[in-house]
Amino acid sequence: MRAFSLFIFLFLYLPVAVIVVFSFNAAPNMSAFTGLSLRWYAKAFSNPLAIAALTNSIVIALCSAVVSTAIGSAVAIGLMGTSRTTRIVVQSLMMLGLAVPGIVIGLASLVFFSAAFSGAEQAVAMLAGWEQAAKLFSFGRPTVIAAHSLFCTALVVEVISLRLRQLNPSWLEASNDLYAGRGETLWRVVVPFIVPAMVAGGLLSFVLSFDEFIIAFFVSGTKPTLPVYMFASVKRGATPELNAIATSMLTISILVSVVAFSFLRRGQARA
Amino acid sequence: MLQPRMARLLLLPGYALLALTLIGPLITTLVISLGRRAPSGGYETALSIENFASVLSRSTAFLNTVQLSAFGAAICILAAIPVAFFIAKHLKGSVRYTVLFLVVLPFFTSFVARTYAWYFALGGRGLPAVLEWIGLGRFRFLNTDFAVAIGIIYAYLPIAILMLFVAFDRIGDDLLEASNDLGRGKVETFFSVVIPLAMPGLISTYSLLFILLSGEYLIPMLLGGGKVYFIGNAIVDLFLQSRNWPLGSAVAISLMSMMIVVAFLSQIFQRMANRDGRIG
Amino acid sequence: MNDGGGTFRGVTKKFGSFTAVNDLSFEIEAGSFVSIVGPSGCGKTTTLRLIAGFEFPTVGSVFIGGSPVERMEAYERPINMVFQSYALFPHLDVFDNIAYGLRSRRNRRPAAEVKARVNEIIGKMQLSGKEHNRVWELSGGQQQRVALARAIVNNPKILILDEPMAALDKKLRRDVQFELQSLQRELGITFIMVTHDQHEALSLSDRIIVMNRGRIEQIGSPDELYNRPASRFVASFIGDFNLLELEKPAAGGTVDVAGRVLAVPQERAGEGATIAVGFRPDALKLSAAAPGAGGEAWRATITNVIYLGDKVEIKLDCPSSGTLLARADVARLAERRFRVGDTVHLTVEDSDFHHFTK
Amino acid sequence: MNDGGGTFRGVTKKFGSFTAVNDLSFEIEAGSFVSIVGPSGCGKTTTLRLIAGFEFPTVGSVFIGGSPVERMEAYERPINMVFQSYALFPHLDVFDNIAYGLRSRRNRRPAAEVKARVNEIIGKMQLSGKEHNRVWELSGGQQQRVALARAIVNNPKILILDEPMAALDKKLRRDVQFELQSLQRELGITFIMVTHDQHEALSLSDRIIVMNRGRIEQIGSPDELYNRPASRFVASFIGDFNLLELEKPAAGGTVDVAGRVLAVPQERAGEGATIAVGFRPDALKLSAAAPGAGGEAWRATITNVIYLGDKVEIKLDCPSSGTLLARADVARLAERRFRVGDTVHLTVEDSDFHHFTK
Amino acid sequence: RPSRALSQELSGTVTLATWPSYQNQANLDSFTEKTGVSVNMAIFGSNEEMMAKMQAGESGFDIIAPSQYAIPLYASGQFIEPLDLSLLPNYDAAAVEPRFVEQGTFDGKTYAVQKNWGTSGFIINTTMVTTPFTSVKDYFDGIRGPYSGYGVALDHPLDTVGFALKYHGYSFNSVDEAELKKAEELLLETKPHLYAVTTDFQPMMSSGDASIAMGWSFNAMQLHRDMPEIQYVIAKEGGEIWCDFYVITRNGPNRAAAYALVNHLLDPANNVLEFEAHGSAISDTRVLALLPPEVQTDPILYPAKELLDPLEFGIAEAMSNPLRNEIMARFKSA
Ligand SMILES: Nc1ncnc2c1ncn2[C@@H]1O[C@H](COP(=O)(O)OP(=O)(O)OP(=O)(O)O)[C@@H](O)[C@H]1O
Ligand SMILES: Nc1ncnc2c1ncn2[C@@H]1O[C@H](COP(=O)(O)OP(=O)(O)OP(=O)(O)O)[C@@H](O)[C@H]1O
Ligand SMILES: [Mg+2]
Ligand SMILES: [Mg+2]
Repeated sequence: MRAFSLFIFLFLYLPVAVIVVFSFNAAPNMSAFTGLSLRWYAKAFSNPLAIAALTNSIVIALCSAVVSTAIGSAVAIGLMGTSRTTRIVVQSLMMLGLAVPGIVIGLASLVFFSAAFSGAEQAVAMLAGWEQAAKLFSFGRPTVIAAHSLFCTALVVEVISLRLRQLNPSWLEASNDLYAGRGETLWRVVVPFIVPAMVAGGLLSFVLSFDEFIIAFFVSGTKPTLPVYMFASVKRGATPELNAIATSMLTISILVSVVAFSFLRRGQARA
Repeated sequence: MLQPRMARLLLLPGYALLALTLIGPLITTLVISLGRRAPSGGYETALSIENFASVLSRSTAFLNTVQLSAFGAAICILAAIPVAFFIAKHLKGSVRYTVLFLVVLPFFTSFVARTYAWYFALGGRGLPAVLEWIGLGRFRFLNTDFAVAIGIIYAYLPIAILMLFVAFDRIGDDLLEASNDLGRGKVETFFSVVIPLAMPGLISTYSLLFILLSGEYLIPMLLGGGKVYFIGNAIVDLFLQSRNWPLGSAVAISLMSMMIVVAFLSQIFQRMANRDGRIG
Repeated sequence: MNDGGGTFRGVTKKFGSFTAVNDLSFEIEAGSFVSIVGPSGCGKTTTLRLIAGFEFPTVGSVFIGGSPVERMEAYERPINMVFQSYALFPHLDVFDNIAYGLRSRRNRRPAAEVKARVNEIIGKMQLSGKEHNRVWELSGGQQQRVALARAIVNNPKILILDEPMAALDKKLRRDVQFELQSLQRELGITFIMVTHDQHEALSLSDRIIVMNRGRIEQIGSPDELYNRPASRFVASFIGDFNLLELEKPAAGGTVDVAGRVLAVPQERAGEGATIAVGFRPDALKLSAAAPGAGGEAWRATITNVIYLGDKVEIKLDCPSSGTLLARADVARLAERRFRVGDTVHLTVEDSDFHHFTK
Repeated sequence: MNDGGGTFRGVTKKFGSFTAVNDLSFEIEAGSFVSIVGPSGCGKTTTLRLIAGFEFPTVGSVFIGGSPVERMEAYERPINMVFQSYALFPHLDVFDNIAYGLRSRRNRRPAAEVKARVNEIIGKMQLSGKEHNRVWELSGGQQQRVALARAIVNNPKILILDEPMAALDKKLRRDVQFELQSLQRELGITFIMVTHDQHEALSLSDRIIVMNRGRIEQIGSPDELYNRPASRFVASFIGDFNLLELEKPAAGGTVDVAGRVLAVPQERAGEGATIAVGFRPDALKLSAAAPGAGGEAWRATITNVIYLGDKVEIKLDCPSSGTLLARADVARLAERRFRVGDTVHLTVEDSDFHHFTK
Repeated sequence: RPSRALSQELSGTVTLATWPSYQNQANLDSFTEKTGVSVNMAIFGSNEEMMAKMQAGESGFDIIAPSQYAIPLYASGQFIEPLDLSLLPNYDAAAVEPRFVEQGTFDGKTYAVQKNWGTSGFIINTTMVTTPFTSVKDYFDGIRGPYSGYGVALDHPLDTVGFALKYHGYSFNSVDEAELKKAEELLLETKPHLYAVTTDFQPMMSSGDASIAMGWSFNAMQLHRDMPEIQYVIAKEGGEIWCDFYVITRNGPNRAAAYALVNHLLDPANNVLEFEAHGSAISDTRVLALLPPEVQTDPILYPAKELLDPLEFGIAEAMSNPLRNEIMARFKSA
């Protein structure tokens, strides 16, 4: 079993090794490893498109993480106090949000949002008495963040609900007993208790959003995210430059994951 | 515990998010699926269920998807079982969580890049070259079911390991020791105690994997090279290549219906397994 | 003293159609130490929660210090509780746990006062040096003291304790029991404690409330409960007891117990038919020979001899009265060792018999 | 009888650098009932697991029925275990749980035999009618019996029990203790039991092993442990004990205890310096007046009086010896009620003093 | 309206939707320096994807770089407008081959200015393909014959279905049902022998996993540069000639800057830099004059006229024809 596990680990890390090794390859393509070089990093980081895409992805992932952590925490806490039916409905919808194929959500969001935008623009124009509807909304980071927040929130709700299941109801009563009302109890007991899960969920959201391709492809408007950029590049013939970008992404993801997991574990130690 | 009024307030942003990013787009999909392809592609309003009838034209892709997903999910689980069991039952303390972390680490790195790395690893200059060099002969892996299966297993193995870890972790060491104590060795114990008790977890893992796999399109696209075609690819092509959105939406809705059925069946099976294997 | 008395008037609490507490009426004197005991599920915790304000009566009223508290939420009552699992806040350190109540919006104290009071109680509870430890780093006994400190720092009128020692091991429990008793004397606060451990209840309380199936069986001092149990239930629940159900309930002046005729004591007369009698294991005397004058005798076979340090427990099988338990000091039996299988004669003084009408 | 003896020879078990069990050597006689007691973490469970084969010694050897078992896995040893948590298989019903061992590949019995043996034991354990219940539907006591049945149906040479009654409530535990004792007598199997409850150990065992920090403090019969504790640790661990550490260890024939001179008993001489003496709480007599001839006296103040049904415990503060505990029958004190704050004179017979060299 | 837009000062951002590795950053930088308008690029993998996104409601692009066959669809779908050529002084229709100019014209109006052009043909590894290879027939027969398992078809309905039509001697752009039927038969017959259906075939060719691929001239250029044994064949029966354009969208947020940028990129000096970036043929004679002579004679970039003559431009009807798309889908799922 130990040997098999080791084999599985090799399997899991093989492609990662390929990416990392070839990102330092001197050769112009991936047909052979001809020597160490940082040229692809230099090329990647002097490519304004790649840099813009990377920045875009980081900003989107950060915002998705914050938004979904905030909403997810509120939902997870709220679910503690609702009827069984509401809980089941909300949880199923969240699950659906995780399971629906990205291509469907992506295209449908684009169609839905653009219809909603023009509807809203026309409404504003009518109210303001303008002759022609002005362009008020457009696709871009906010739309990607909204769309990513769906599956990120679903994830956060899961993580935080798991944590809340460890919440001892008598802490809430103890707080009441010590003269804190319900709102105060929420703020002084429940929220601090779920902080580790919030951090972990937020960081996981960051990573997932950072990696997401197809939804971002549709709703990112004129500014591609890094996966969108990478995928388009792959389709027109890959260059080793992509390995350099991927290795950089990997490094970012590892750093973020390490932080996420250390928080998760700290949370577990406490509970 | 929590006042219903406050609970409702806290749920509001969640409802808004669901309405905006899930319900709205899903209704849009439904509306599109009832429409008609515009002459130059895209969508025109109409009210017909013709597209759902045309879904049948993608039945090969459906069949392919179901087969490879069912197979891929099974392989994932089979590969994940020893690893998850090893982590859950043979590792202790912080090593355990470190190893678990290492399992999921690749999962949190770029999906496109990892899958593309397999493209190179399985391509002529990768693994086949190594095998040829060893003298095992000339192999070609890329663009086969095998390559797609590898990609799928690779991508979903961490999830499977994670979920099965949770399922195995819940089985107390005392039950395994009790079985040893009653004269059953490790293998016999595994099949007579661990598997029955982990059954609900195995079922839910399998169905989740199946659902996620059947929505997959990137892996077949990159590693299947158009030779392995999933329903997800059919949907992507319908939206992005033929630009026949109504049919794409109809296919997507059919796919989601299948997923819902699978999820539902999984619930039923889990409940049945649960009745036998409830812990405590 | 303070006005920390408590009164229940006809309190019934239902959960759905299940009656957890049934028509409870009692008074708790301010400044006293009251224990509630009873089998699992009899409604002890529910009773405490009715006092603390976590539950509200379905019928009846609860009064604290003379005033009804129907409209008061838990956070408005001058009562604090020590929870069974302590319910310490894991995200706060010892100091902040104790200061929690003094920092609540409703009851906020100036920072300087909080500091002074918390530090004072930390000193009193021998927690000095642990102020900034996380609560999960403390031992069970220390956690228990934090829970106690967190409650009493607020100067409640009533302190409620739900099985405060259930999680402690035997030695530690012994120490904490003594501490608790001293504390209650010192503060003069009303203590209401639920416990599973009859030893604990007997040793700490001024009064004990014995509950069964949501009702009160008896309220009394430890001495009263042990020596004058009002019912068979109380007799068996508090300490060990050999109970002999009568085949025919006797309303007259005497009862016939397996051939032995006992006079019903004066004070029991008129309470109704005697349906059972019994005696404590220590009232049962064993002798190898049939006794002389001054006591009727039963014969029994010894089925078990259990050595308990300073005591010996002997389990007997008596054809006329079933299984009986005898207990004696080792010292007193030293001259003669009883062995499993021996047949012995049993003696119980008339005055050691208890008579029950319920 | 059977060959179900067990022997430890210099067994040490380390987990990493931590020594859980340190140089343990002892013999367990076939057919006897042995208990292992000791504070939490002292290595009791580890010792059991070494016998059962879930752990292997770092140093030393374990013998079962005379043969070394180094190379035997748990599933090969003729030993069965009753787990603290029972470890019943939740996916099997009562019958299948009990039949589990008889159906193992290694030990397979014909279906008819399995049926007969399981049914027989189900009858014996009073589980009839529950054969096809799921184990979680059973009460705690019933689950305990299933766990027991599942082990003994295999006719083990040794039955190991790890705190088998920890999850039972007081009344039920009392019943199960009696059952266990009878069963052991009937089957003649060696029982090795770990328990937290000294009352339980004293009442059931032929011999008790007292462990502390991975080592054996004393092995002996309940009587020996109570009356001739080999160390201060054993004295305090088994029953209550008033321990007086000597300021100057005395090697000579007498020791001076707070001004009182005691002769060191014959049998202790030569064992080394006496470093502490002490006595059981029941050896301490209280009197209001200074005693006459026949005993030296200390004065003490009563700090606590605890009423325990038939017993009274009195906590005393004695200037010369610190806090002391006295215990007496209520009956014996009936004429005179001691009260907190009273000053009393203490008497202990010379012969009630224990002398310790370790 | 255009003139009003032009009278405004240039500012803000202009967004260009294009293909990967298709623009020279230096030109964009110099544009930004000159005008203060920053340039944003959105990268797409195919014309179809770009169009799908526009059709779904994306309206943030100022300039797009579609191929000729998409232009009528954009124009009829009101996504683009005829260009105001007065705002593009650097555009000289006379300098461009008329057949390319024509492709940017719809309903007689100029909607698009030519960027670069290329051909679709076959890329072969001559060390593996030893038989003479000159035709579409060689491609399909070779794959169904000696090179079974080593052929790649493009994941691109226009070319793949087009070449299958060519095999039978029909028009590359045919939408005739009977003709398409035969093309489909050929494709379905070929599918089991194919190694892949993809646009990302370069690694397969360079690793030797594939030996014959349907592909575009710029792919061939890149492969040939790295591995001289890889060669490009324009089938003698014909095939596709294509041309990419700059088009300014109707609802783009920054039209003034869009005109300025296109004009900037068409400056012959700048256009030379563009060539260095994308490596596809340019037909603007002013630019050709500035390129080194060996470029102009490169057989992959500028094939002989007799090879070019039979080539057809892909047309919009072919791209959006439901049956052709459906055939492609059946071909892929087979
Ligand atoms: N919130 C509730 N809903 C339904 N039933 C309840 C609830 N709380 C308590 N009960 C029931 O009321 C009865 C009394 O419960 P309570 O907790 O007061 O018992 P207890 O005497 O404290 O028992 P224990 O000694 O086991 O703690 C139990 O049968 C319990 O199941
Ligand atoms: N697998 C292990 N790895 C590391 N340390 C262990 C392991 N098992 C036991 N220990 C340590 O060995 C010591 C003895 O443990 P053991 O379980 O034998 O104690 P015990 O006497 O049974 O205690 P308790 O009464 O609390 O059950 C403890 O300090 C424990 O932490
Ligand atoms: Mg309770
Ligand atoms: Mg233990």
